[in-house]
Amino acid sequence: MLDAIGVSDIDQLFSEIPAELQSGRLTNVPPGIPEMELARVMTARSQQDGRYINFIGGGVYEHHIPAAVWELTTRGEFYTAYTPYQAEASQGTLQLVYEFQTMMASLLALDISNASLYEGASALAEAILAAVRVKKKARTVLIPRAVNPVYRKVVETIVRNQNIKLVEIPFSATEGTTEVSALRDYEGDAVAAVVVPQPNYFGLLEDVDTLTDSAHELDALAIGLVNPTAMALLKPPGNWGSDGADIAVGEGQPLGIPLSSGGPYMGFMCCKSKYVRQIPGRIVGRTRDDQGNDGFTLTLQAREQHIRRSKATSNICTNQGLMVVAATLYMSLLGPEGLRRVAARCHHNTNILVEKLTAIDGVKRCFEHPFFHDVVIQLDQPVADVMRAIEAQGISAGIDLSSEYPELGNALLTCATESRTVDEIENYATHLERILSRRSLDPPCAEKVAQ
Amino acid sequence: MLDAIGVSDIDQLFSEIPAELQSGRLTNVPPGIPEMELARVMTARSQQDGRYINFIGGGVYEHHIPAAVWELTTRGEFYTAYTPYQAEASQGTLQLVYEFQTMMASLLALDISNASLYEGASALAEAILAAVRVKKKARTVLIPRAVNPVYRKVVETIVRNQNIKLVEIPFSATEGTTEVSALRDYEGDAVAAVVVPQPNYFGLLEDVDTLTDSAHELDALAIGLVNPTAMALLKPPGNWGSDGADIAVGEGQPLGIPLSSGGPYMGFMCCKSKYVRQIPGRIVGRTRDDQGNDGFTLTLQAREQHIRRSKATSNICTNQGLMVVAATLYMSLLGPEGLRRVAARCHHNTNILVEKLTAIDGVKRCFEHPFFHDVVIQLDQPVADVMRAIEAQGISAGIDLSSEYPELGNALLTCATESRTVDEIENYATHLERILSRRSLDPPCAEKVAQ
Amino acid sequence: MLIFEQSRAGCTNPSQAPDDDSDISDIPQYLLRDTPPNIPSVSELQTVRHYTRLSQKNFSIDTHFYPLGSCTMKYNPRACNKYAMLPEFLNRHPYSSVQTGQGFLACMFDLQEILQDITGMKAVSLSPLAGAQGEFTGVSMIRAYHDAKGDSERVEILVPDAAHGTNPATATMCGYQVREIPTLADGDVDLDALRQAVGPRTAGLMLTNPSTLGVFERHILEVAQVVHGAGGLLYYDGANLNAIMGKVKPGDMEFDVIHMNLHKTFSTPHGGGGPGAGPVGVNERLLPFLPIPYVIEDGGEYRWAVEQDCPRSIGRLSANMGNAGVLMRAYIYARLLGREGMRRVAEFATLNANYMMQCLKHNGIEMAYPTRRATHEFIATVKTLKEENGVSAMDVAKRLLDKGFHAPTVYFPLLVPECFLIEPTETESKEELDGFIKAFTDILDEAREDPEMVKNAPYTTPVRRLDEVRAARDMDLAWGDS
Amino acid sequence: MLIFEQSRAGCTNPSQAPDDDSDISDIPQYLLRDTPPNIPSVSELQTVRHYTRLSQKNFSIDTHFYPLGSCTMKYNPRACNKYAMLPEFLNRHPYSSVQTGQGFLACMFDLQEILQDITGMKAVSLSPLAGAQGEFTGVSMIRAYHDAKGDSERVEILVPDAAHGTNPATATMCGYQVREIPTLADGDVDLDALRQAVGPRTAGLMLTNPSTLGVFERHILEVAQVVHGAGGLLYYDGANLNAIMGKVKPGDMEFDVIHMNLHKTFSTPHGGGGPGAGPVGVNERLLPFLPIPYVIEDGGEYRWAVEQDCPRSIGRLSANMGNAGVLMRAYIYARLLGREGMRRVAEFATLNANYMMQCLKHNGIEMAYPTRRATHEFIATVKTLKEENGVSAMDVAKRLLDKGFHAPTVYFPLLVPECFLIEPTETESKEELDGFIKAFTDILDEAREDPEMVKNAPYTTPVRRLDEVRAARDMDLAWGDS
Ligand SMILES: Cc1ncc(COP(=O)(O)O)c(C=O)c1O
Ligand SMILES: Cc1ncc(COP(=O)(O)O)c(C=O)c1O
Repeated sequence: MLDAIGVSDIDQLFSEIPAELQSGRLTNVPPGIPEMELARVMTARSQQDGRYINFIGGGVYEHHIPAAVWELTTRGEFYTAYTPYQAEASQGTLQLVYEFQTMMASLLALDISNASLYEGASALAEAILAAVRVKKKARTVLIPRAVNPVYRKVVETIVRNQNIKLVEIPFSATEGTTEVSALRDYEGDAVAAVVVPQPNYFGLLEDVDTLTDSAHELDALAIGLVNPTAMALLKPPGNWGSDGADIAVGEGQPLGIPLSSGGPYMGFMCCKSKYVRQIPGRIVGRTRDDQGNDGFTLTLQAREQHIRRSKATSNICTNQGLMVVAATLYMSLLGPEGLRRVAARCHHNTNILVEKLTAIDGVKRCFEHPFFHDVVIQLDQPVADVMRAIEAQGISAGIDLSSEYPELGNALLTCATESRTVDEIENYATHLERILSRRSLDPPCAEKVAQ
Repeated sequence: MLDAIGVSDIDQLFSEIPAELQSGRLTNVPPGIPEMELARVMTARSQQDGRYINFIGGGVYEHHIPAAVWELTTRGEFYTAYTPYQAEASQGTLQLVYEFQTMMASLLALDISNASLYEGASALAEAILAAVRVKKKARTVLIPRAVNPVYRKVVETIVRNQNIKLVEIPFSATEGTTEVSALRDYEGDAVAAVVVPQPNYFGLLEDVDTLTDSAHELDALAIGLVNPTAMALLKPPGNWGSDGADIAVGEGQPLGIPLSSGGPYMGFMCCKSKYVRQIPGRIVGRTRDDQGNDGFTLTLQAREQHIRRSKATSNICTNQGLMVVAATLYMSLLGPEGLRRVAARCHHNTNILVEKLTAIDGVKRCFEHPFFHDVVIQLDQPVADVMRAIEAQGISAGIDLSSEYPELGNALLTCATESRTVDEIENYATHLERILSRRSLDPPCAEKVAQ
Repeated sequence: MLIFEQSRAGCTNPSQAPDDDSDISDIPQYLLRDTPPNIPSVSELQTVRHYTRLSQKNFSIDTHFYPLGSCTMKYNPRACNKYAMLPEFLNRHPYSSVQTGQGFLACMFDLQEILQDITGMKAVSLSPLAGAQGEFTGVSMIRAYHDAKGDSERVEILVPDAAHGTNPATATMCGYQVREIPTLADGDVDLDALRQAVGPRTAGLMLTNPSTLGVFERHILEVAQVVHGAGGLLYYDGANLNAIMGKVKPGDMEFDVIHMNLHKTFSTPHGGGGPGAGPVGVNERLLPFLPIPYVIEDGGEYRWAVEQDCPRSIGRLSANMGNAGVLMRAYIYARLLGREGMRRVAEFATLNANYMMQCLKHNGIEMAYPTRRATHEFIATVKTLKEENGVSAMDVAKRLLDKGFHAPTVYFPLLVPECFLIEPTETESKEELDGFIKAFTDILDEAREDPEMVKNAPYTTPVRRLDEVRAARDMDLAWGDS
Repeated sequence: MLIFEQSRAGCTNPSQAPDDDSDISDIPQYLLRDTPPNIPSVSELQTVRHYTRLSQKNFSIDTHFYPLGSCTMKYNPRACNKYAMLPEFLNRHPYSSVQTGQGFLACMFDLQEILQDITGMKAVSLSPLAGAQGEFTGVSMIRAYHDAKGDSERVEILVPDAAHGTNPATATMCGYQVREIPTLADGDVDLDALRQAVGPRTAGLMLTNPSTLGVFERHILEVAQVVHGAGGLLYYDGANLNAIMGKVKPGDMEFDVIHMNLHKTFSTPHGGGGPGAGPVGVNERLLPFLPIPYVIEDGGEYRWAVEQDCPRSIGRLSANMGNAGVLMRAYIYARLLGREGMRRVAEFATLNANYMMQCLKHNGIEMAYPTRRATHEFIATVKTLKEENGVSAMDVAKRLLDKGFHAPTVYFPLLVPECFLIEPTETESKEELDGFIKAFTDILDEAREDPEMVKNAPYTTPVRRLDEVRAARDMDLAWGDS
């Protein structure tokens, strides 16, 4: 090959690189190892991490994933294809995405779905940017404090530089749901969008109808932020209030995607047809080939960076395609009824969890309000210490809310999906009871010293 | 559908079954469980079994298996196809088997390979039956005592009813290899075949050239019984002696097939062309389609049960096809050089193991003779007790030979494949040393009582 | 293109090969190999691409309706694969102690119990590696039984003419002579002929029920009586168990010994030819002869029953204990379906077969046993087409491939000319069945209008009609030898 | 057929659905959904078959040569998938304590170190989820840097006209104006134009090197000097890092911030569109602004650096910590290849590209930069063909599909008319490259002889040439809405 090129060694191929730069020798990259040794390293590390019985939710859930999902998702033809730029050579991915779009749009009762964004929080940011594009002049966006605090931070990072004002809407101290009345304070302001979570971060069910109508009264778009599993049971954004939410987004992880320490997941985004040109991300359409047969292709690319460059709706290019494969397989394997039962079982199990935990002295629910499958529990002791003690029993108890929501005291966000058994729930309660009572009788050393 | 059939319920479809038989109600089959619960059951059972550092060989070896092997082998198109009866719709499997046949025949330096038999021991039995068919009148078969004792039992079970005389050939008490001179006792007998193992069960290298030539002098076929990994290094059966072995068989498990508590594995069988009509099992041939293009099909089916029925070479029908897929992928991923290095590393590691173990007081090699990757170690205490103590340290020490070969005393068959690290080998030695010295100072209670 | 044609000498995959620094100098030179084998030297990508592309040339259950009669090509749940391949299961050495395998052995023990219940037999051994080895095991037990009684006159095994080829082949392997029993026009065994055939030479009868003709042997109890009356034993070929699980138990039909094809009834994958698993079940009579090893519970621990436990056992069939990974998949399948699921399998398999049979009959296709109920399968024949238009069952089969359906089993059983043994299985949807019915019907129309077209099928497969005669004549069985 | 067209209301998979006995009566009726969503009700087999068959309609690395320029479509080692998906890794919740993830975090920490070494940067954060998010992160840091200095005049990001679309789109998302810098005929940046463009409004320059034109920017040090001299920062788009790993470090080229596309250089699979991972590296200057979380070692334990640790960080890009599973695959890849392997990647990627370029040139195909060395990719153009025969780059691309090759990137970069950006990657064999060279050359012959034939390609794909205009006009974006 060197001969064909007309050089005598490979180094000559790099001759255009200034000599003073050619010293890229790697020193910190370890030497290569064969797969056998790699297997040993990775197995050891995975075993170091072990397995915990998981009661953590907060937007990411341990659901059962049918074996077929990943056995098919990792087929080379899905796994190692690129974005379907050559439609005729990518009908597999394209038809699948079209089917995904159909399922998601229907699950959310909206007209249109895109082919995924990175994940839930950045999807929310993108929805806000889309709303601002729709509303042009209006640059205020109302976000409930009852939205996942990390989501609010991500939105801040992403929209910060675009002259958008993010306003926090408080939640009711007693109900834990967004203060609908607070929206009225922004009448007359140029509000581009109101974010409406369902359920909210505390698992509580918002009055989505009123919030959506109120948003529209402000002449703002209503952006639904939803858990897709919940949508199998709850009223979908497209049906909220009299006109429905305009855009809805969320984290797609619950649809067949493993926890995996945080990713890859996928964000979904649906909207009313009239906003289709404002949303970011790939979209697949059905069309015909020159013989009149149905086929699928990427479409409406004039929104995207590779065509519109600095005028694009977003800079997104690579999305989370393979997660869309997994989610589509997951939904197809469960069907509408299976999905509904999963949602119902999650809620059922969390109700059992609430019952067992609140039967313990010093444990109560923070809010007595209808909820779905996440719940805030209040302890009579600092959450972090209790969680550490429970973790020693192989149980991940939930999320400590005390630094993000100091107003809630020793608050713990927890949940029990369909993956948890009643035995596991009881085991959690037993340990919690023991830990709380032991600690209140006999606080650990550090606290003794402090006393 | 019932309407189309013209019945009103499914039970009517069973109306031809005598009523008194229709009480097949299941009582001991547990109720069905969803996959989620199944996952829990199976995960718990797998964790109960745990993971042991494995120094057991004896014909089945823990080799590294490239990830690609099983990610491809379990592709639906391989995994869920039937035996390729419709050749035009099975070219994937057929071409793969043709490639497998080529690789195996070449690895063994014989002309022809079949498409697999069940596993090593029954493959040996089938080879013996084939030899008897070739030799017609001759019905004596000589099998060295140095052949895996389980193989000898299986052969006995399978050929027992066909009026074949199996004769055991002893091994040299000092060398551990088959007594070539013992073959001479059968001159004049109607010997159909001599089995020539390489390496033998003790890992020792036989004088295959002389054994093969001796077999031919008896006018018997020489049947090689070989470890396929070893074949990457050692002289292959087709090259043994002046004419080469006539048939060679063995256990294909080392070629990319997981240990899996004993199966599924696969037996391989190769032979000289002239015996092709006597061997059992599927064979794939290359041919042409009616446009003149190359294609592949099952061939020489006139040997098989579905054509020849009671006159077939064997009753085998279903074979171990998927394992052939795995083995073909394995060989292709490693290549001849990779295979050779694996074999060399196994031997190298076992040499280290021998060195470390025999450095311990009371431990020595049974036979000082060239070997390959299995070795017999003699202890100064009963093997079973020592193995139990080592197992408590997470180590599987090997195979206790004392009941099958009482003449060898406290003999342990052990090996270290390329999967074992030097650390693991040293750890084994350290535990063995500790256990042997503790036990010789202070035998466990049972022994005390006995004293 | 063959993988060998992509090979480039000297190309090694560093990720897959250990370093080349091993010392093997202690092995004498004359025992070493002197030329490397003809195994390809290709990159990992070349291997992956080559075999991925090859795989796409297969029809399979995951891609096509595959109604091969007698083969029970149904959906192989992916869960069975995933959970049978948990790392701890894969990494356990067969010769490691039973204490390291209590989880695995529990599955095997449970599976034995499940199979006992389904078959109505007294005990089960999981060790046979496929149906044919199960047959060998069963007939060996029959022989051991007669031998134990000193009854050495019994040298014949009776086999219906409709039987699968493995039945007579097995009898031969067990040292028996084979005597064929004819079938009546209605598909049942000719009882009179059977009565004539039995006697002091009769070791036993091998029977498949539902039979390979796709009908249930209605006189099974008489058959049993005749054979038992003559001192013979009754062997059940369980290949068609799918049709009767949870409905009828072979034990109740008075069979003495049975094998099951777990790769059929229990949906373990066929893998392009195997592996399978052919456990055997026995009644009290044959219990002592059961092959080892099988799992027993002993003081709260599972262990293998071995020679010492079973001195009269016929022995071992393989170096290990059976196709463990296949058995695990079957166990998982059984747990997923459970007792109601098993029954539903039989019901829907039978429903689908009867539906197809009626629809095809309605479309004018000839049935071998038109007055009988189909079991889980049934036989259609195109012998009239063959006579009138010269288009054979093989031609129709090939044309089916073009329509996106794998062909049913053809030319088996041997006694029905130009036949198709069609087994839809319970996991196929009505839409799929309707598609096949239409395709089959259309092909018969095509065959009458344009027989040549059908005779030259297939057209859309990776290769066109293959020359099988050439394959057998020219014998190109390995690359490079021609 | 769509999966919806196979749906049959009421069909549930008992294996996948929990029992229907959950109590949800505490949820008020008015909050519940009243009609089920349009998700198909099909059997598990139908799902498996449908999507297995769909998958076969894709070209992919595992099945085809796929020389998409700028995309680095190379072999994705199966080991990366297998070991990233070990059950313990998959089952760990992102919000569980770091004590439950020390094994995982060790991998992430090591990966950060590896990427630092390869890029020559001071620190790395793994959190961006793709290249474009990496760009967003980098430019946000540039802005944070200027803001921290109170330098609010800097409102412009400079971008070469050859830049990838994400570069200008990113600048806009960060609130910057975009100013394009022209490219010279030899493929290098127009230095004079750059000197003219920089000034107090310059926040920074985004540059890809090797550039998207398939050449190495020879005056990179002058470019850096000019931009830095004007007070701007230098952003490195690492999409093309594959060409220089172990040869040149972006840090040595004086870049202040860089993103990497691990789904290109580190061979994590593209998955039909994603996911990717776009870690960023920074030098000392931008260190305080690095996005959180990233992994730090703290008293012998790995943990996430969060807000409290990094008060000036630009913040978080996603709810969790990055595409962890992708990062694991990249880490495994890096460990398999190691330092020598990385260098070999760059060398063989460059060798393959130069070989293809020379062969195609030799066959008369026009190159955009014929006098330059190719890097890991190069640009060919068919503008003459277009002028003379009316056959466009798109037509040639479609015809390549018929020959079994995925087309290279077409019509990018925008400044070369009728262009192909061809990136073979290091994992392809010479045979594959030769096959492509021949196919491409043959197509140009075909195009001259029978332009219509090429203009109507492809012929062998599951569908023929698709009507993209209709797709955008009729907007059929979900089934059932038309
Ligand atoms: C009726 C019948 N009996 C026996 C067998 C043999 O089973 P196996 O192929 O598992 O050896 C088969 C399978 O083809 C069969 O259909
Ligand atoms: C030069 C260049 N920059 C940036 C990107 C964007 O990367 P990503 O697709 O990962 O967002 C790409 C990928 O297409 C690219 O080729």
